[in-house]
Amino acid sequence: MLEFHGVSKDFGAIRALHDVSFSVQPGEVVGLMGDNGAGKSTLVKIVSGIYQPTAGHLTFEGSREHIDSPAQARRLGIETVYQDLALADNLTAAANIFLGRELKYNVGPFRFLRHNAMNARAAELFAELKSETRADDLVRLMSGGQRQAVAIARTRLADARLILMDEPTAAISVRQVAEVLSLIHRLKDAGITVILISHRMPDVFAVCERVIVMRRGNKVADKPIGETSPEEVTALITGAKEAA
Amino acid sequence: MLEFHGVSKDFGAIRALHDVSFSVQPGEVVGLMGDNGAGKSTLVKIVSGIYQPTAGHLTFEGSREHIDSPAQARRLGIETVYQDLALADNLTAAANIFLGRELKYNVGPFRFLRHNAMNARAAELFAELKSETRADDLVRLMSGGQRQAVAIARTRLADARLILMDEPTAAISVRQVAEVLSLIHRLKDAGITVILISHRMPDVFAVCERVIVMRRGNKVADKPIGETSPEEVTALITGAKEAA
Amino acid sequence: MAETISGFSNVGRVRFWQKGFLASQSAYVLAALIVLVVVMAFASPNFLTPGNVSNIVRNFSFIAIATLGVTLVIITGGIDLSVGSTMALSATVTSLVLSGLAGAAVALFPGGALLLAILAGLATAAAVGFANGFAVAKLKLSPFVTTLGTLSIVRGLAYVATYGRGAYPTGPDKDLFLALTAGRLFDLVPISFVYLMILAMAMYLALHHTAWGRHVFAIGGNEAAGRLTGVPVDRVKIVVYMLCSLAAGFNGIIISGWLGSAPANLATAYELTIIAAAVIGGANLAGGVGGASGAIIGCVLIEVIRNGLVLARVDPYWQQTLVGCIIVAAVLVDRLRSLRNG
Amino acid sequence: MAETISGFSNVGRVRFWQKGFLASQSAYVLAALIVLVVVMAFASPNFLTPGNVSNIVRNFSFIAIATLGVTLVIITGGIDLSVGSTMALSATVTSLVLSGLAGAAVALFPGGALLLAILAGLATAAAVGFANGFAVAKLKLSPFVTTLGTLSIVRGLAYVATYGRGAYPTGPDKDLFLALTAGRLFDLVPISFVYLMILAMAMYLALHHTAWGRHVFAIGGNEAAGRLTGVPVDRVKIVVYMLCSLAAGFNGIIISGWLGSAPANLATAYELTIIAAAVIGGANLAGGVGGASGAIIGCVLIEVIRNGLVLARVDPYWQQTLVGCIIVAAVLVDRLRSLRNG
Amino acid sequence: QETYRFAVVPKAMNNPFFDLTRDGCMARAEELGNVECIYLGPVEHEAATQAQIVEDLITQGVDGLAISVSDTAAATTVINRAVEQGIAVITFDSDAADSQRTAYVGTNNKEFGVALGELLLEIKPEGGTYGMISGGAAAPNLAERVEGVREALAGSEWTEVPGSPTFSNDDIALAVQQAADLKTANPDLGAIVPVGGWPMFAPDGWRNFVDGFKADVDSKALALVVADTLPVQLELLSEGYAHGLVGQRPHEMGVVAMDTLLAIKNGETVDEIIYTGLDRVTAENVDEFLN
Ligand SMILES: Nc1ncnc2c1ncn2[C@@H]1O[C@H](COP(=O)(O)OP(=O)(O)OP(=O)(O)O)[C@@H](O)[C@H]1O
Ligand SMILES: Nc1ncnc2c1ncn2[C@@H]1O[C@H](COP(=O)(O)OP(=O)(O)OP(=O)(O)O)[C@@H](O)[C@H]1O
Ligand SMILES: [Mg+2]
Ligand SMILES: [Mg+2]
Repeated sequence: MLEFHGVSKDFGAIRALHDVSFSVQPGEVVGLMGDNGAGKSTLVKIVSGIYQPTAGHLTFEGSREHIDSPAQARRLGIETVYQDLALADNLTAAANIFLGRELKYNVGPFRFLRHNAMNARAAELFAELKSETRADDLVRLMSGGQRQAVAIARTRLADARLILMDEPTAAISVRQVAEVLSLIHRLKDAGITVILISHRMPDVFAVCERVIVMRRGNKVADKPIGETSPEEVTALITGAKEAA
Repeated sequence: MLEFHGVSKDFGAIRALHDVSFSVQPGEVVGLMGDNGAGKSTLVKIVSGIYQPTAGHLTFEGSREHIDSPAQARRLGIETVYQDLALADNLTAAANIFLGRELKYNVGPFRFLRHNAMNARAAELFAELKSETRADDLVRLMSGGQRQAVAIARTRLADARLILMDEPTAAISVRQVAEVLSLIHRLKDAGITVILISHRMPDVFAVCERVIVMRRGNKVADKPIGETSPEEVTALITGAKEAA
Repeated sequence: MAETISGFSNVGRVRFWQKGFLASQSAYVLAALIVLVVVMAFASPNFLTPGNVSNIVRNFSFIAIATLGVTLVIITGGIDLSVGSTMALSATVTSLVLSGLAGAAVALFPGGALLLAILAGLATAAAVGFANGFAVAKLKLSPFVTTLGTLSIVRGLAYVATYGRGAYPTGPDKDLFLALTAGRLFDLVPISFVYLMILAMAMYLALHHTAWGRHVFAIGGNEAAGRLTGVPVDRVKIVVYMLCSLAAGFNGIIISGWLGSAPANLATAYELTIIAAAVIGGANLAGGVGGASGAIIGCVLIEVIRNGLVLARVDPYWQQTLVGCIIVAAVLVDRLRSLRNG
Repeated sequence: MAETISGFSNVGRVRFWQKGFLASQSAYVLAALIVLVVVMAFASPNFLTPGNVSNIVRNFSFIAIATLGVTLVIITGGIDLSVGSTMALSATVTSLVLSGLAGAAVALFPGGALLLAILAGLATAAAVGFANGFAVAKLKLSPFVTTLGTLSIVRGLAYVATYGRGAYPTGPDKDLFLALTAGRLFDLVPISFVYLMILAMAMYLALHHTAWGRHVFAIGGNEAAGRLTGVPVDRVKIVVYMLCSLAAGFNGIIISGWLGSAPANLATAYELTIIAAAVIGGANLAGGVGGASGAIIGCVLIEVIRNGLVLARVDPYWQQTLVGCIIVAAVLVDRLRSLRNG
Repeated sequence: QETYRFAVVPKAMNNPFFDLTRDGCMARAEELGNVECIYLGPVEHEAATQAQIVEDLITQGVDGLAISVSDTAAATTVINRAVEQGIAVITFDSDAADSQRTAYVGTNNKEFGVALGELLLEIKPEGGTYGMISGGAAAPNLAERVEGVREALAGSEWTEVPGSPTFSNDDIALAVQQAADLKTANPDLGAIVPVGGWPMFAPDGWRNFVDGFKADVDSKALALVVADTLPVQLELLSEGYAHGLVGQRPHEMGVVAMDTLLAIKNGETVDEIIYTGLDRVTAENVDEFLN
């Protein structure tokens, strides 16, 4: 459903992506791994419309798309958990989760917010993720893991066809990691495609069907999970093994 | 060398720490674990002088200390890797590493920066950490893992007696995780005390001698690593087991 | 901890002074204001006379409507320096149109000319706001420089439009115009105060009970995050700048009605006072924080200081110095809050 | 990619236009400035005459020194609205002391009275700066409100000091005073320009080659991070505000020397022009970005616009409008940079 | 004998011109004994602020008001309100003729302008091009002066350059810069006529500017005819840095304002228009004025 055709991205002298091509099938869970600075987040940001490729193009569900803004990506059904979380610190967790898709009721021509309904739904989502996060706390006052839980909870509301998760489990605690992985399983069962970026080898091997490895902007491997091993992937990431 | 005596910390209605007492011996590596929002970072920030305890006090190297600012903590020889990294985005990696302890040379009464020396030393530190981070890049343009590498590299320059690391390996890639763990080993060998906060069970069990588990602001366990197991710690974190 | 809520054993009940209005900067500045009023009442017997109170109410309504608008802009993390000029240009246009239609037969019904004149004035303001908003949102120019530019452009246009002379409202609808701007409701409440209250209420509802208000706060808190999560950032910003200019324009029209004149230098340098009022009332220039009640409290405070010093017959050369001191003192009060809430 | 450096295979060589000055806003504004100069030179044959060029140089030096100071404050993420008032108060104090010492025998050596007078003026400025810095750094007040307060306080003091009249420098050292402020080096270069160049150079060195400068940038980039990593944030901020006030005070003294008068309304409303110059030159009000060369370029641009429009004999009523348009256009040029650098 | 509190409201307190009015009013109040002079106005020239201050003074219960009108129509509204409250109101320096004020004390600004023009014709009858410098673009009295100058010079050999008048916003540094700009833009400029004293309030700035063309000025190739006769200006004139000055009498305005208000309060009738007259100063008679 998503295909990269020779995509490159330069930032001044830095070549963050170099001629990357791959494709993802509907309902697939693909792991994206690579060293720090390998270009994983840049790749995600190209799909979600933040960056434009310097060269190459991508197709989504068969048609060549020019994703020129995050709003456009959302319209296509692409939802993203960003590595830097993208939260408005001065709002509550519930407000962040519902940002851009608030629940409202009508009073004549006006549409007012359903505060209670949103808080209740947000609290439900956190309970589902087994996260110790309070829906009506300001995000500014939250711990690192609570912030990440807010970012993950957002995706639960979206009606997405492709979900990109950029290190969603970096800051969260053991028990929520398991919840996130089971969430990914459920998404897959619902036919939603997931691209998971993570530095945690066990997580990737637990949920992904295929793993793509990046090194210094190049794709160095693209293998079904069954045909590779953590050791091989580590070697690919560090550059000990050149390609596979 | 560091002792907590009944320390509590309230933020308005939130009790982030509740009557926490423990002590850390010189040269010890202690792991601090707990669910998201358990109060780990709050504890770190009390030691490093950002927050003042609401109740209780702490002693450092035997004497009761009132650590009322980060500068004071540094004077005592306490160095911290913060979870939110505390980097100045508009400066280069090298400038951040040397912030507050710049290398200078004298020209008459003036003291000018040794740009090249600082860049070279920073590049060395990144090489040591096996990190793909360029010393003269702006931190603003860096990937999440590169930023974390910068924060970790800072501690290498300090002449610290106690190093607090708040999730230092959250965003970094497999191979640097190994480097950070070996760094902690080296610190220990040099007689430096380390408190490591992490959600990665294997890491904690690999380097720590003792593990303290927090749950909703309370200390629920404090055990030598040999007397516990990942399963027990997980149970303590999630609250499945009440105390140990 | 006995009193916990919502299943989190480490969360107590929030005390009443730790939440809502009482925990806000506005509340502390309001306290400072009350102290000031008491002091002034002792310093000058004329201060609390009905006549003077009604003067104060009218005077602060004059800048308070514009302050509401500027507060919106400040919440998004922007700034609008062009409000003073916009007040002048809107007032000028309204007066010119009103006078121009005096002879013509366009006015289909009584008050028709006035309606057209006010619409023309507001349309001008909206155009200025659109220009500001477009430059800031779409061209991504710095709001400070952009609106400093429009400050100059718009003031220049007010001079050009009247060849420096300014305009004054005339024509058959003039009395209606005066009644609608300088009049008093039930012979007591200045009508500008009524407008202010209605607009403040609308702003409160919009900010706290609509999705649009959420978006305004989100943009101020983290614009990038807003953009990434589907908030129509550019549209919201443009609307905010337009509302700000409209408020300023409306305010300018009211002042010109009260003055019976729209001089081209009307409201010169008001922008700093207006922004100060917003900031004193708790709006944060870094974005993400602010509200209608704070804006009004800030305006009242500034007007009480000004009026009080005149009534207390302080040497005029010292007045300026004292105004500055009291402004700083008022924000200093807010530090108490931070100390108390840790 | 053949040309990689430092062992990173994904990093090419940085093109010359992608780094340093050429990649900065200042460079693009400089380009806009050059275009403007060429246009003006065609529009008015008198624009590039030596007399006019030297006028322009002198005029922008008058605000440029204060702009250097304000740029420092802006880099730390603050703002200083009190510069215009500080210019007036310093000039007033200097003139008063100079006149006061005219009769007295304190002057131990020739120029002694002048030295004392200038020191008194600068000490006044330093005191204002210290008050600003203390309020912002230690009391954590908003720089906007604090300096708006001092704007009013300091201006009030200038009025009080002279009872509204302003002061004139007189006394035996007056000629020396004039030579040191309004003179020309080698009968050609206005001496104020020489001061400007020396100060700009010092500022460049301090910002980019000392630890102090690093700290100034770090505070602007992330104040909390600076505090956590041992930067003496409060001290640096206080020094920055003091330097800003000192620069403004020095600037005020120079202007008053050139004018031969220190009116109490000297430099009224200059603060907005000065801040605009700093911002046009690339300083970012959000903090962390700015520099000496940009500040100067911003001042030159504003002065060239002003002077050019007069020389081009534009209708004075339109001039204000055009100034605004050109300011906006100048910052618009900077968008080109963002487009090119992606 | 009853005591009265009279307020003098200038257009802007930051203008040295009004300081003289204040001094006159204070001095006269002291002489009279039963009158107190309150001097209060907006710091900067702005009509709405002035109106608010007048309202405050009405509330304060002053007995009389002398206002230098910032904007005619705006002042008319407040003046009428004050008169309704039974307060004696006059205007000074700048008038609002349609209001219910009892009298105007001050200069006839049109005449003032005409006098400037006539003085220029006297000094340099052969004509040329001239440029004017004004203060705020919105000040009606300055606009009248500009008109007066134009009227006096209409039909003569003098022509106005484009871009005149420049508006200095009462900023004296800017006024000097504009004088220099006018001369640069029009190298063959024959005269500069500031309709207020601004550029000469910066004595050394003005000297500096004139020194660049000292020969032209000495030969009257560049004539300098300036409004106002403050002491600095007289000194500059005696040093040859100007050819003619036309001055108002701000100090006298303060004195007469007090007298007029007192007369009204005492029930006497006063003239509606009281001109305080103009002083024409040239090199010949400057010494009289300097003393
Ligand atoms: N806006 C930008 N401007 C310049 N360089 C950038 C920019 N964004 C990213 N880079 C650079 O591009 C490279 C790839 O960054 P990216 O964020 O994609 O890495 P990543 O694979 O996500 O790393 P991590 O695992 O640390 O998150 C890095 O060298 C980074 O410094
Ligand atoms: N400044 C603050 N004001 C109010 N509440 C705060 C503040 N800082 C932290 N908290 C709250 O205190 C609790 C503990 O936070 P803390 O950051 O110590 O958690 P943590 O154990 O580090 O979690 P994580 O594993 O997610 O980093 C959380 O509920 C958080 O919301
Ligand atoms: Mg990344
Ligand atoms: Mg934490």
